[in-house]
Parts: sequence; structure tokens; C-alpha cells
Amino acid sequence: MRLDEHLPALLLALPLLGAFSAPLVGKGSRRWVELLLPVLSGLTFAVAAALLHRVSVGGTQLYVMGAERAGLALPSGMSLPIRIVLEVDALSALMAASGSLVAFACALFAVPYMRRFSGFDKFASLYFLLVAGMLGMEVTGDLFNFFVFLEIASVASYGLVAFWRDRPEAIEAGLKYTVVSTVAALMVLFAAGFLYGNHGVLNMAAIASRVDLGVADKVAMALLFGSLAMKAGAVPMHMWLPDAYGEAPSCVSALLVSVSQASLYGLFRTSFSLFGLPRVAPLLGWGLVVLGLLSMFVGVTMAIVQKEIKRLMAYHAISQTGYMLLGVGVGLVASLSPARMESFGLVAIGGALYHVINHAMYKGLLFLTAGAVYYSAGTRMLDQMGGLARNMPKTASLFALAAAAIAGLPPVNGFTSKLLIYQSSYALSPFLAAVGMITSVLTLASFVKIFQSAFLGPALPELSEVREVPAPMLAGMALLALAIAGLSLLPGPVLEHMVMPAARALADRGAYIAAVMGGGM
Amino acid sequence: MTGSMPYVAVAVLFLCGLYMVLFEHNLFKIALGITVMEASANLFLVVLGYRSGGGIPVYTLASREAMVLPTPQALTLTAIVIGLATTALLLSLVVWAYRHYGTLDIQQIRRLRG
Amino acid sequence: MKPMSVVVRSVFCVFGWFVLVFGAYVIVHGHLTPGGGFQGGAVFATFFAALMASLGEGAFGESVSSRFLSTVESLGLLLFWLLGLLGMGRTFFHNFLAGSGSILFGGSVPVGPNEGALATGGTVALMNLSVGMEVVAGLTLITVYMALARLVVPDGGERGHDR
Amino acid sequence: MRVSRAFQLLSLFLLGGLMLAGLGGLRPFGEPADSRMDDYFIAHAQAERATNNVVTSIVFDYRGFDTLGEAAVLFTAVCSVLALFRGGVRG
Repeated sequence: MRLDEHLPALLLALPLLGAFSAPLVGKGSRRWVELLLPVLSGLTFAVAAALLHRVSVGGTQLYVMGAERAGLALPSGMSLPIRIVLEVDALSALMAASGSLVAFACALFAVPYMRRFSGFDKFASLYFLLVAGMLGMEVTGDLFNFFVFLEIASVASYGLVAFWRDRPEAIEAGLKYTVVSTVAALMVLFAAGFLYGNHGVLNMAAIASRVDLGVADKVAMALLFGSLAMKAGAVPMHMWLPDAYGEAPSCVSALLVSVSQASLYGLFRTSFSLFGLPRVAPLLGWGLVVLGLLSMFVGVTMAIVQKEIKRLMAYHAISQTGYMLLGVGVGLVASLSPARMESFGLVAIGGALYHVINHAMYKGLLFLTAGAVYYSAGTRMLDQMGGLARNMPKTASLFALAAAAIAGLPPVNGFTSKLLIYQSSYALSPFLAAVGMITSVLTLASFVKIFQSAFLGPALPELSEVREVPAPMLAGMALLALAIAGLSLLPGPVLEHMVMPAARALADRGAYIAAVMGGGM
Repeated sequence: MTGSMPYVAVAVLFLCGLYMVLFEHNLFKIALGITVMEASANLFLVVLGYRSGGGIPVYTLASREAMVLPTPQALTLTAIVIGLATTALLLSLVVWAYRHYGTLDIQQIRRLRG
Repeated sequence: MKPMSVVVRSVFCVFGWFVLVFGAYVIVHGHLTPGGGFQGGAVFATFFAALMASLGEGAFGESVSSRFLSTVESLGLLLFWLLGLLGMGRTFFHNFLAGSGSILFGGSVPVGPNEGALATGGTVALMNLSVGMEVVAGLTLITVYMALARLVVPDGGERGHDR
Repeated sequence: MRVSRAFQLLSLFLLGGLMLAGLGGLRPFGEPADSRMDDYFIAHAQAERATNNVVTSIVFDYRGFDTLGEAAVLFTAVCSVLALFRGGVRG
């Protein structure tokens, strides 16, 4: 048995093992769960990194669950895949690697952070399930399997958002999130039903090869597009997101950013691989662009008036999601003509995907620093913070790094990806780039304000006893800071070896289909 | 002579559930509405799998050869369990909301704004 | 919940057990007849719901502990996961027992309608058992916790967050 | 309040309309568009997987990974319910 062939399955099997065994391990002692959580998260990240390497060397990896051989998508005599196929191309591998890195960092952070609360074994189970759901959505090649993993991630996040059940706000946020996102998940199920009823297959590549854009296909497309945009938190379907991000424990909020990006991945797959035919590509592309513009602008303007630090960051997450939608939308609009695709389409998609990874890292770090402040100072209201840099210098400098990244200041990674998005969207229409830049300036203003009011200035007397957070929490934050530093210092290699292959994989609809269907239909 | 009546049943169930989710003010009724929508999704999947004149896809002591499509039934099974899990969690949250706010009216459960 | 009238209690004490037998039957014969781990597990868990409804919630605590149920649930899931992993000689979830001739559900069946034999299906039958374990324990736990929810003190004494 | 009512009506008509259009555009009831995948299951479940119940062979073998996910969803719900009501139920 060659282990590297089984990497896609291991990627999902490891977090599930952690989830299933955490209640048993927790019967012994809390200490064991505190060991299990970071160790298995770290192993998952190692598997994801190995998978990313394997994909970048050997191309798209197929894994057929339960078949005689891992790569045997079509059994003899069949022209259709009948089993569940995990299809890991460059995009999936990149998203999985970035998501599992954030999961590892948050697991390190969670161990001391959750010590003040009971039910840690339940927390660990839900955490692992959230990771499994996120990774499953990113690597699966089967529409119904996508729905199942979407539900795992959703149900786990409902439980985690409402984990501090003593706070009425947490319960309220959990309820709102549950109602809204259950309906969205049902729409995904209906869409899978329509596509199955129309084509008799559930594999995404097989569906993509047979989409004829009849009425039922179009309805399925609209349902998928709308519900996944909602799960990704795009304006005007964002109302659940600030509540959920703001009320979840900080280590979960940081991971929820990556989980929303798994929905974003689903949205991109729907728009490109599933329905990216020339007939509807402009419609979908402009749809993404409009959603992106709305999210960018509404998110940042709502963020400026917030008084709770995590709620503010949540609105910024909406606004940053707008950049990704804008970039990918521009790419999809450009995909109609090969010349435009070559000149700016691929750059737009690459910039957007680069922004996806950057955002997972710096927004994760921002949420973790907010959690660290909350852990030490015991408040989440911005007007009750001040002069924290004196007692928490490490947290303050990490926050400054992440804030520079989200505002797009030149040497840091957020700048590179935003620049790529500006360049390419300017080529489509200068208006798009202008909105992007205004948003960026407002983001910078907002974060300068937080940094100034919370970390600088005179120390508030009631905060004089505040101490720096424990070492594992710092380690979690430092891991993300290292990732940001790496992405900032080596933009060239990262773009060339990781991001642009992913962009090409997303744009190449034929290759996605051919990987499963074996070329000719 | 059933024609497309099953689809009509799916649509009626779906619209009832959607109406309940959107227009009811009581959290418990909203939860019921979601359950009704889940029922319509399950009915939809089963309806997709029907083949005229088919029997159940089980060979033990089967009497006729033609069978309905088995895949939608497997999917329905999965969807039912997922719906059950969501409903259980939703109702637990409703219990907590009632405990904190003393009401099930969503217009009074509004602490998070802006 | 208070215990119900003597009629309900007597009927439950006499006939309730058949629910258990039927649930176990549905789980074990999942690969032969309509049913399986989920359906049988749901039937089986109904027994505990009926137990609490008819004899009062105290009866549950006397019969089985939630700690034990949680263990059973995790063990069922781990068994399911392990059965998937054991197929890894070929792929995850490969049914390595079907038609292998092993005494553990390794028999083969004739093609076409037949009367069915229990020792067939390979991991399908074993997975039915493991899922049955999980569903019985999981559904019972949900029922019990939601039924006893009012015993939870609202401010459970956790002081880590600002309330 | 006015905006909210307008939003409710809009969602109802949008989603309801989409659903009706989709159901109307679907193939007639009882005539599967393409049943090759399902016919494969019906034809091969006994020989390949030694299972009389074709549905179970799909649930636990051909699409067994879905079922692991499904069991995980149920487990998630149990964990969430236990986490929400933690500390109060003894036994």
C-alpha cells in the first residue's frame, strides 16, 4: 500500500478520527484532549501540505472511494463515474492547505483559551468536525458529497457559535445562523436533486460534461449560486455573518473565515467548472462582480461604525470577501475571449485566489489577537481598551502586522493580491478598481483607529494588571504571522508555483471534466 | 393517472414551509417550517427515483424484475438523518432562547443589531 | 415528566421490549431487507423515548447512563471509520469482505431474486451494525438531554466571558 | 418594518418561483432521463458486493463515504446538544 496515493482520503479521515475519539479520550482526562487537538490538527496540515506538493508535481489527483484502484473513476463498461470521487486539483489542494494551516494555528490557540470553560471534549469534537467539513467541501468531486460536508461544517459551526450558551447574544446569533444556513443548505440539496433528475449523475465533472442549460439546469444554477454566495457571506445575504463571527469563541471565528471560503470555493466551482458555458458565463461573471462590489463597500462602511472589536472584524471579512468575488468575476467575464483571458483574466483569478489565502491568514490572525485581548483584558468593547501595547507587546505587534496586511500596505501580502485585482479589474472597467481602492483606504482608516485606540495611548487604570497571553496562544498566532511573512517576502514563487496553477485549474473547465471522464465523451 | 402530481405535492410542501419560515414570528413555528421544507426535499428526491412499474430495489424474495432507481433512496436516507440532526439542534437552541429571553417571538429576540 | 397512568405503564412494560427486538432485527438484516443501521437505530431509540414518557424520566437514569451511551456512540463511529480504513489495501471504504468467503459476512449471493442469507454483504453488514450502535446511542442522548433540559442551570457558573 | 416585509415577499416569490419553474421544467414523473448509473447498481450489487438490498449496498458501499459523513452529521448534532446542555444532566 502506497501511502501517498491515499492522501486525499487521509486528509478527511484524520479529522474525523479526532472527532470520533475525542469524547472517549475526554473520559480519561482533559489533558489528553488538549494533546489530541493540536497533534491531529498538525497531522492534518502535514497531509494537506503533502497533497499540495503531490498535486503540484503530478497534476490532478483522483481518489475513488471504495474502488479497486484509487484512480479508477470509470469501471469497465461504464462511461459514467458511479462512486464518490475526490478530485483534488491545484485549487482544491491550495485551499485545503491554507484551511488546515489556519485550523492548526487555531487549535494551538484554543488549548489555553478554552481552559476557562467546561465541555472541552465536545468542543474538540465539534472543532474537528468543522475542519473535516471544510476540507471535505474543498476536495470532493461529488455534488451530494459536497452537500453532506457542507452540512457537517454548518452543524458543527452552529454548535460552536452557540458554545457560550450563557450569553443570550450567542444563542441569538446561533439561532439566526442556523435558520438562515439550514435553508441555504436545503437549496443546495434541491439543486443536487434537479441536476440528478436531469442528468442521472451526481459527479460534478460528469454533470458539467452534460449540462445543457435547460430550465431545470438554470434553476439548479441559481439555487447553487445564491445559497453558496450566502454561505460565503456576500452582501446582501450577509446578515448572519457578523453575529456568528462576533459571538463564536475567537479560535472558532478565525476558522470560520476559512470555512466560509470553502463555500466560496463551491461558488467558484459552480460558476466555472459546473456551469461555465459561454452562454451563461457573462451573467455569472457580472453577478459575481456585483456581489463583490456590494460586499466590499457595504462591509467596510458598516465596519467603521462598530464598537465591538470582533463584530468590526467580521464586517471587514465581508468586505474582503468582496475582493475575491470581484477578482473571480472579472476573470469569468474575461474568459469569453482567449485574448482578454491571457491579458488580464488569469491575473484577476490569480489575484483573487491569492487574496483568499492571504485573507485566511491575516483575518485568522486578527481574530486570534482579538481573542488574546479578550482573554487578557476581559472586554470586547473598543472604548474599554487602551494602552494595551504596554502590557501585551507581542500581541500588539502581531495585530499591527495583520492590520497592515488587511489594509494592503506595500510590503505585506495583502498589497500584492489587491494590486493584482486592481490591475485586472481596471482593464475591464476603471470603476471597479476605484471602488476597490476606496474600500482599501477606508479599511486602513478603520484599522489605524483600532490600533490607536486599543493598543496605543495612555493605559487605562483598570487594565494595568493585564498580562501577555500564555505561550501556546502566542505560538498559534506566530504560526499565522510566519505564514503572512512568507507570503509577503516570496510573492513571486508563491504566485508562480501555487497560485497561478490554481487559477489555471479553475479556469480550465475541460481539464476538470477530463480528469474524471477520461477525455473523450 | 398520476401525471405530475408528485411534483405538485413537492411544490406545495415547499411553499408551505417557505411561507412559515419567512412570515411566522414564533421560533417554534419557524423550526416546523424548516422541517416541512426538509420533508419536501426528501419527497423530491424519492419522486426523482421513480420508474413507472418499478418495485423496491431489494432482491430478497423479489417478485418482479423492474426496480425503481436506488440512488435517490440512498440520498433520501442521508438527507433525512441530516434533517433530523439539524432539527434537534435548532430545537435545543430554541429552548435556550426561551430561557434567556422568556419569549419565542423573534421580534423581541433582538439584541444584536447593526 | 411524571409517570403516566397504570394502563400505559403496564402496556409499555409488557410490549415495550418488542420494540427492542424489532429494532435489532432491522439493524442486523439491513443488507437483506429494507432497513439498516439508521432505521433500526431509530426504532431502537424509540424504546428509550417511550420509557421516559411512560415511566417518568427517573426510569431512564436507572436503566442506562449517558456516559455509557456516549461511549457506545463513539465506539460505533470508530468501528465504522476503522472498517473504512481497513479497505485501504485498495481504497478507503473498499468492501474487502464481500464475497471473500470469510465467515464474517463473506458469503456470496446468487444473482437475481433469492431468499437471502445472513452471512453476506461483507463490510456492508458490519457497517450497519456500527451505525446502528451510533444511532441508538446518539438519538437516545438527544432525547434524554432535551427532555431533561430544564435541569440545566442557566448561568452554569462559567465566568470566562463577559456575562 | 416596511423594508423587512418587502424582503420577505421578495424572497417568497423568488424562491417559490424558481422552485415552480424548476419543477415545471423537469422531465415527466416516472421516466428517468438517464438511468445508466442506477442500472449499474441494480445489475451489479449482488455479484460485486454480495448484497440483496441494492439501496443498502449504495448507502454503505458505492456511496459509503456519504454515509460516514451522514453519521458524522448526527454525531455533530449530538455533540452540539450535549455541549448546549452540558453540566446539568447527571447519570
